Amino acid sequence: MTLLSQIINGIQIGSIYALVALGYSMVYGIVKLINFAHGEIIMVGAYCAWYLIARLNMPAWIAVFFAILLCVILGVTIEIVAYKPLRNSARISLLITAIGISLLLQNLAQLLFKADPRMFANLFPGSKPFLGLQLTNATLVTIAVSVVLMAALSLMVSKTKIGKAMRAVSEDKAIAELMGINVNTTISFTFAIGSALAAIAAVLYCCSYSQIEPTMGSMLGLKAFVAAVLGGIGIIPGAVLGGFLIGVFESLTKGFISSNLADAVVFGILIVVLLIKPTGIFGKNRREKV
Amino acid sequence: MLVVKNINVFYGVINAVKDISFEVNEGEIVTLIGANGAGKSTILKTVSGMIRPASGFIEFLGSDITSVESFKLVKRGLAHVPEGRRIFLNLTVQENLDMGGYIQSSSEVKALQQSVYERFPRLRERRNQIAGTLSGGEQQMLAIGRALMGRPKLMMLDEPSMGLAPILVDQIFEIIKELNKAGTTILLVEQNARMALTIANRGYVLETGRIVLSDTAKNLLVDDSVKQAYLGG
Amino acid sequence: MMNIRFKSTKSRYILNAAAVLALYGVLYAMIENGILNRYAAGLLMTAGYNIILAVSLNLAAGFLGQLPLGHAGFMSVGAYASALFTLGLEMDGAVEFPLALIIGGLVAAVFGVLIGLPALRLSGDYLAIITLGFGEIIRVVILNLSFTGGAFGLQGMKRYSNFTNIFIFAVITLFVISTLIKSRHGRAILAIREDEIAAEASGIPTTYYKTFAFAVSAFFAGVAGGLYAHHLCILDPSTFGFMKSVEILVMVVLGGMGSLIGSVVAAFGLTLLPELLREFAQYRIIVYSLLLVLVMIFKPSGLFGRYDFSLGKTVDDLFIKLRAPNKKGGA
Amino acid sequence: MREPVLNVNNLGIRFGGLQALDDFNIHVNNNEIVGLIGPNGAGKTTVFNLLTNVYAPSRGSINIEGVNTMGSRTHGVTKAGMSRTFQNIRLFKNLSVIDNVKIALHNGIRYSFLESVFRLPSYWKQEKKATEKAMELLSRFDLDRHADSIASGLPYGAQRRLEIVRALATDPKILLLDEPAAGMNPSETAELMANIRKIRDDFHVAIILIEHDMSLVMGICERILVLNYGLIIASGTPEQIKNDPAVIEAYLGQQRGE
Amino acid sequence: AGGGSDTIKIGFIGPLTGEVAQYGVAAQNAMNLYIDSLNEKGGIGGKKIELISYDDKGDATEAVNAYNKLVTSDEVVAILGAITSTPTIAVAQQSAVDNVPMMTPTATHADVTSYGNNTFRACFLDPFQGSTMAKFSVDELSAKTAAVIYNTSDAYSSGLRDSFIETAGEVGLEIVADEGYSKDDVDFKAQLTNIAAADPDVLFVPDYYNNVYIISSQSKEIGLRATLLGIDGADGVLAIEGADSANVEGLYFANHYSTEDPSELVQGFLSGYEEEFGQTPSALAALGYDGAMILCSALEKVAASGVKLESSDKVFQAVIDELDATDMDCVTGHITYDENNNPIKSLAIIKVEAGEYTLYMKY
Ligand SMILES: Nc1ncnc2c1ncn2[C@@H]1O[C@H](COP(=O)(O)OP(=O)(O)OP(=O)(O)O)[C@@H](O)[C@H]1O
Ligand SMILES: Nc1ncnc2c1ncn2[C@@H]1O[C@H](COP(=O)(O)OP(=O)(O)OP(=O)(O)O)[C@@H](O)[C@H]1O
Ligand SMILES: [Mg+2]
Ligand SMILES: [Mg+2]
Repeated sequence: MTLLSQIINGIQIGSIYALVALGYSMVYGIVKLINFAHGEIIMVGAYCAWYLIARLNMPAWIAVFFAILLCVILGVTIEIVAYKPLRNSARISLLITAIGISLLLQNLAQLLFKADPRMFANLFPGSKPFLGLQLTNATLVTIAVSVVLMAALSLMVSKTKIGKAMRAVSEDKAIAELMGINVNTTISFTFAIGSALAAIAAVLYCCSYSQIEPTMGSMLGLKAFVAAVLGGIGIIPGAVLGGFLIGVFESLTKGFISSNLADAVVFGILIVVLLIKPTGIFGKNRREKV
Repeated sequence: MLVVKNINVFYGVINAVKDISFEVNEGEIVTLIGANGAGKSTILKTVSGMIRPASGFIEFLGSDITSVESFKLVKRGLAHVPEGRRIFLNLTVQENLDMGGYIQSSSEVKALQQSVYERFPRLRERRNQIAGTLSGGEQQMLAIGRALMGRPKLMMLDEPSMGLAPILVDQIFEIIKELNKAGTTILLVEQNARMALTIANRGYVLETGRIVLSDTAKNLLVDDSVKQAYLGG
Repeated sequence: MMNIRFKSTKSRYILNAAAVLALYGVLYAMIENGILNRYAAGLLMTAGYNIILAVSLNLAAGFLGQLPLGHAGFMSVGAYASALFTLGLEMDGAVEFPLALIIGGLVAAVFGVLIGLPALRLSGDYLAIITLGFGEIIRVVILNLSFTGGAFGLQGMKRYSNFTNIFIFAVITLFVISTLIKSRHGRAILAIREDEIAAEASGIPTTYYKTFAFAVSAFFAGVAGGLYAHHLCILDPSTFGFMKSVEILVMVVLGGMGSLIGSVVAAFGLTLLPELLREFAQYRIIVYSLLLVLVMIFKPSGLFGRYDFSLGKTVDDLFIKLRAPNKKGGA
Repeated sequence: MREPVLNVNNLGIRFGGLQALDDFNIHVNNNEIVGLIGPNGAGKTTVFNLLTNVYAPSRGSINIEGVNTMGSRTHGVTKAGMSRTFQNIRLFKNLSVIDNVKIALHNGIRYSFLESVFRLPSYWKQEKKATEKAMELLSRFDLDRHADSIASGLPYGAQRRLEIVRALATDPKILLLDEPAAGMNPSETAELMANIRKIRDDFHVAIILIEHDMSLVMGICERILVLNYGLIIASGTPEQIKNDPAVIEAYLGQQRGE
Repeated sequence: AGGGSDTIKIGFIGPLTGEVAQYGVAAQNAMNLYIDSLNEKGGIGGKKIELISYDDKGDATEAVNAYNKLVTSDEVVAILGAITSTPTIAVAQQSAVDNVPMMTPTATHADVTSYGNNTFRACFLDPFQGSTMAKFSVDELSAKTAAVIYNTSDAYSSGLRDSFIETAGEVGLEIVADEGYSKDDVDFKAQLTNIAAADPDVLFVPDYYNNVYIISSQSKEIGLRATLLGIDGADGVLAIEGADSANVEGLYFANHYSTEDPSELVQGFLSGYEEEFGQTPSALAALGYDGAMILCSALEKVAASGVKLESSDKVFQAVIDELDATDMDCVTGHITYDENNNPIKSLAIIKVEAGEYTLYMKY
């Protein structure tokens, strides 16, 4: 019984990781950037939804819509202003820029909203019985949303024209352009999707964990990124699988090994997996042809 | 069809292309020859918009394209097979060809793909192989095949015969001739200058970023200085 | 004509040694006279171990070309090892402290090898994630061990670190890493950064050198940790989290991956910058992060790129410049 | 007198469903230049990759002057006396030309970490030696004037030559050249041909040469092996190969065969 | 620096940015509130008080830098801070050498005041609250079994957990579960599921209000039966914007004072803070207020004795002597100092009932 309930606990947080990891994977897939600012976009989305619902008393769905809109605008603006000039530079410069943006957003939020945490009212209250346990509605919605989005995004990348463009751009931007692909639009589009995912993740995160604060995105982002790597970064189903796995590992470790060492055990598992399968679970091991 | 006027291209402070002008007329095969580092590839990259000239002017099909982005040029019918193959290493052969047909409708992509496979049966054999693991020559075939998928009006080829087996080199030049007959204008850069001049109408000779000679291919083939420097005596 | 050029390596060494001594002398005198008050002197010391951290990370990041995100982990291992050593022993400081630093360094180096050996099978972002993971594991384990004081950390270390010994170790670090780079071993490390397969084909045992570079990098991070532990005299495991690793990485990238002078300048600058911005209170991190982004956008390869400073060469160039107009005049 | 420096028996590898190389045997004598030709995708580069253990052979044996190098890592093979160039140039792009060469001298100079850090006399002596050796090698290939430029800025042909110099710097007994003339024009190729001969004579190395430029292959190889679909389909002198109908059919094409 | 001699300068060191900023900001707000009101009344000896605030991000190095700057460049007469324990200890070690009077409102670690006679604090020590809550659960709630869930990366939280468990052993309270979490965790269900399986009578949660709130809500979700016990950090749990007080209904926590205390001081502080910052103050704010009040009253006495308040060894010692002699009513109770410069004050147990803080009893 506790085993089952620990697994359910894990799936709950895991579904959030999965959703966030999807955003990481989309962006990483195309520009090979660990977008450290992704966590902060989630934070912005959360504050936006909270502000509209709690302060301006807007209906939830309108608030969610505006949160997505704001995050998309923010994500695309960041890409154009801060990342685009660095497209041909070393990837590490891009990484540092992302870290800078992340710090910037976090501290702007701290100025604007103060450091005090805010609570977000659950949009999906209640729970459903499941094998004798209770699964909260928020969890069910999060799982459903992450699985549906995973399927939709996978289809988009493999079947649509824009998906094709994304794959080409991720391989070689200059050559993609020679194929007639508008690289700038494609990258902006990817950031838009990544940011929309962040906003959705933000709202669902708040429904499950209610607390909003300026630093909420950093650890969440880091764990989700680890999840994306575990599944095979850049691979959409991998991100979701990785998210659920990290959540379940974490919960089982806390439940049955040691709650104090949980983070260490989770990272330990990650390391072991990567040593066995160096490109993550769904990653393809590709040796360079010489 | 293509008019290049007084372009200058810099890499940092290196002036790789100096005040170069040339033109390619509809239906022609024009070749650029010159030693290593003469600036041939740089010219092609400038025309296709991969790099921007510091000064000068480029016209394609009657309109100024000096600062038009490359992806728009593709739609106007310009194809560039860049130096060093530059195929999509992590995609399969088939996916690479798909990308080549990005601007085509999906029904046409199928037909074009079949014709590429007919030209290069080796590619059909390897169609589900990851392109990065192809042999050097197979990659070269793929690069050319990919460009054919775009059905260009003007095709610029940068050393298409590099790394190909002799039998395939002949085949590549045959293909170029065929394409040209079917209406595609060709701008060709080749180290194999003899072959290039044999199929070309006209040629330009480059030395350290400048055009030093331009004439019909026939005349260039018998030009002493060209023979001496580029045709192996 | 008098030979003023610093062509011979020997004269360059003498010149460098003189410059280092002079710098030390001036700073020391300023501290002693109170021209630099304790606040300024404290900042200089903080800058000192940040320089050690940045320069040592540059070996693994800039020269070996990996992306380690767990440098703070090595620092913490060194800090705890040396602090436990001095806390456990009653010895004369002049003996105890250098010994403690070396032990801190060695323990960190052992961790470097332990982490390096398996991790180096991976590359790129996967290696980055693994080093990040190891850094976090080290932190969590320290938090849960009893002899490290858990969340309370360690305190009561003697305040052994001072301007002089931090300066000495910073110079040693710079000296060792810059001489290492200009040797066959350093070239092997650079070759791995450029192309691993070609390096192997040129006869370089790449696994050995990767591990070696990681170990040296970790060693100096450990030494910096030891200096830190005996400067603040309190160790708190949460200091050595992921953000600290990022902070060091930022110094390296901002200075220029593969430029030692860049690391020195950036470590110094980024130690001072938040202090200069102190008056801005809550705005200072905002200013800091904005500057970071702007520098990256306008100077993506870092302030110094891969430029390596050579005093001898600079002086030569200066003489050449000074002489040039004379020559013109003479002609 | 001539004696075999390299004995390779029964080498083979599969990539998934593809037998890229099968039952490959080659014996190379001292100072010999052997050509390896064949259609694209025949498995030539794969031979080099197996010999230098960039790919681990599924079976076979490799022996350099009596030393078995099956299973040793690439740097071990290099130490044992076999070095190579790459079909897609792999220079240390951001390093200076001379450093590219000095890296390959790694095993030729011996001083320890401490000797280098403390700059002991052995460091100075051996570094000087290394620099001289590198400059000497570079000047043979007309690269000495580029010694301090960054490798990636060199024109293509110069980069190919630098790869050869780098391979030579490891002091090999057998040199593997993978399409050294690719991207060179005929006069440059002619120059290269002279150079390869000189290398053989001055450095006393055996050379295995992969090349699609028949003027080069036929011009300098004493013996040629022809691969097709991973199998040796012919071997012999250039004259024999030129007239071998199977080779003409698969590789040379009618015009040249005639 | 500068500023002339027309103001009395006090330095504040605390986290104003970073992960623990909310604690530093709360304390700083309250200090400003007190100092502003004092300045309105004419300041000390006719001079206004200037609070020079520096951010330490919760980091020891930053705190020491800030301290050095305050002492050497700004030439303050005393230090208020730091807020969290590690930076405070790092500063205390240095300030002991300088003998600069230092008042930390909130650093609970036992060693904070052990480096010199110059360091004082306004808060309880770690062991006190932990052991009181253990006794309280046996004496008042008749608990037989207890569980603990604490923040392993926080010295404050783990210190309280240690003392709770130690005293539990002495008073016959069986610890049936002992779970940890790390600072950025938001999901405590795994630990709570384990705790629920052990079914304790009480669950001790030594952490700040935001985590107390989340743990309390999640334990309700899990269906945990135990009564939740908090410490002074839990004060503020009802002030979280958007919080549903039903989630913390029935929580008991230790605090320095009760908001129901009718005294003018307490009510004045509460209304003043709410008016200024639009929020009910947390315990951290109350302690910040008291820290400022205790220090300023010491300064007043020194000024009254005719000594000019400027940065000098003599003034420092005079202020320290006055701090030693503190005997006054503060928001968080009546405060005097023992020989180790720790406050002797009483403890109130607050219960959340019908969405309000109610004074349950005093210890
Ligand atoms: N990315 C670059 N950065 C700096 N210099 C460059 C770059 N690309 C080319 N060059 C330089 O510009 C000049 C012209 O190069 P380009 O590649 O156009 O020559 P090319 O005629 O195509 O030669 P090749 O036959 O070797 O392909 C050369 O001197 C080359 O070194
Ligand atoms: N890592 C790999 N995975 C799968 N197939 C491979 C791999 N490496 C090589 N191949 C296949 O093995 C065959 C031989 O390749 P190889 O590179 O040896 O050819 P080659 O003879 O050098 O050809 P070229 O003259 O074109 O360079 C090719 O068909 C290639 O696609
Ligand atoms: Mg070219
Ligand atoms: Mg090949």
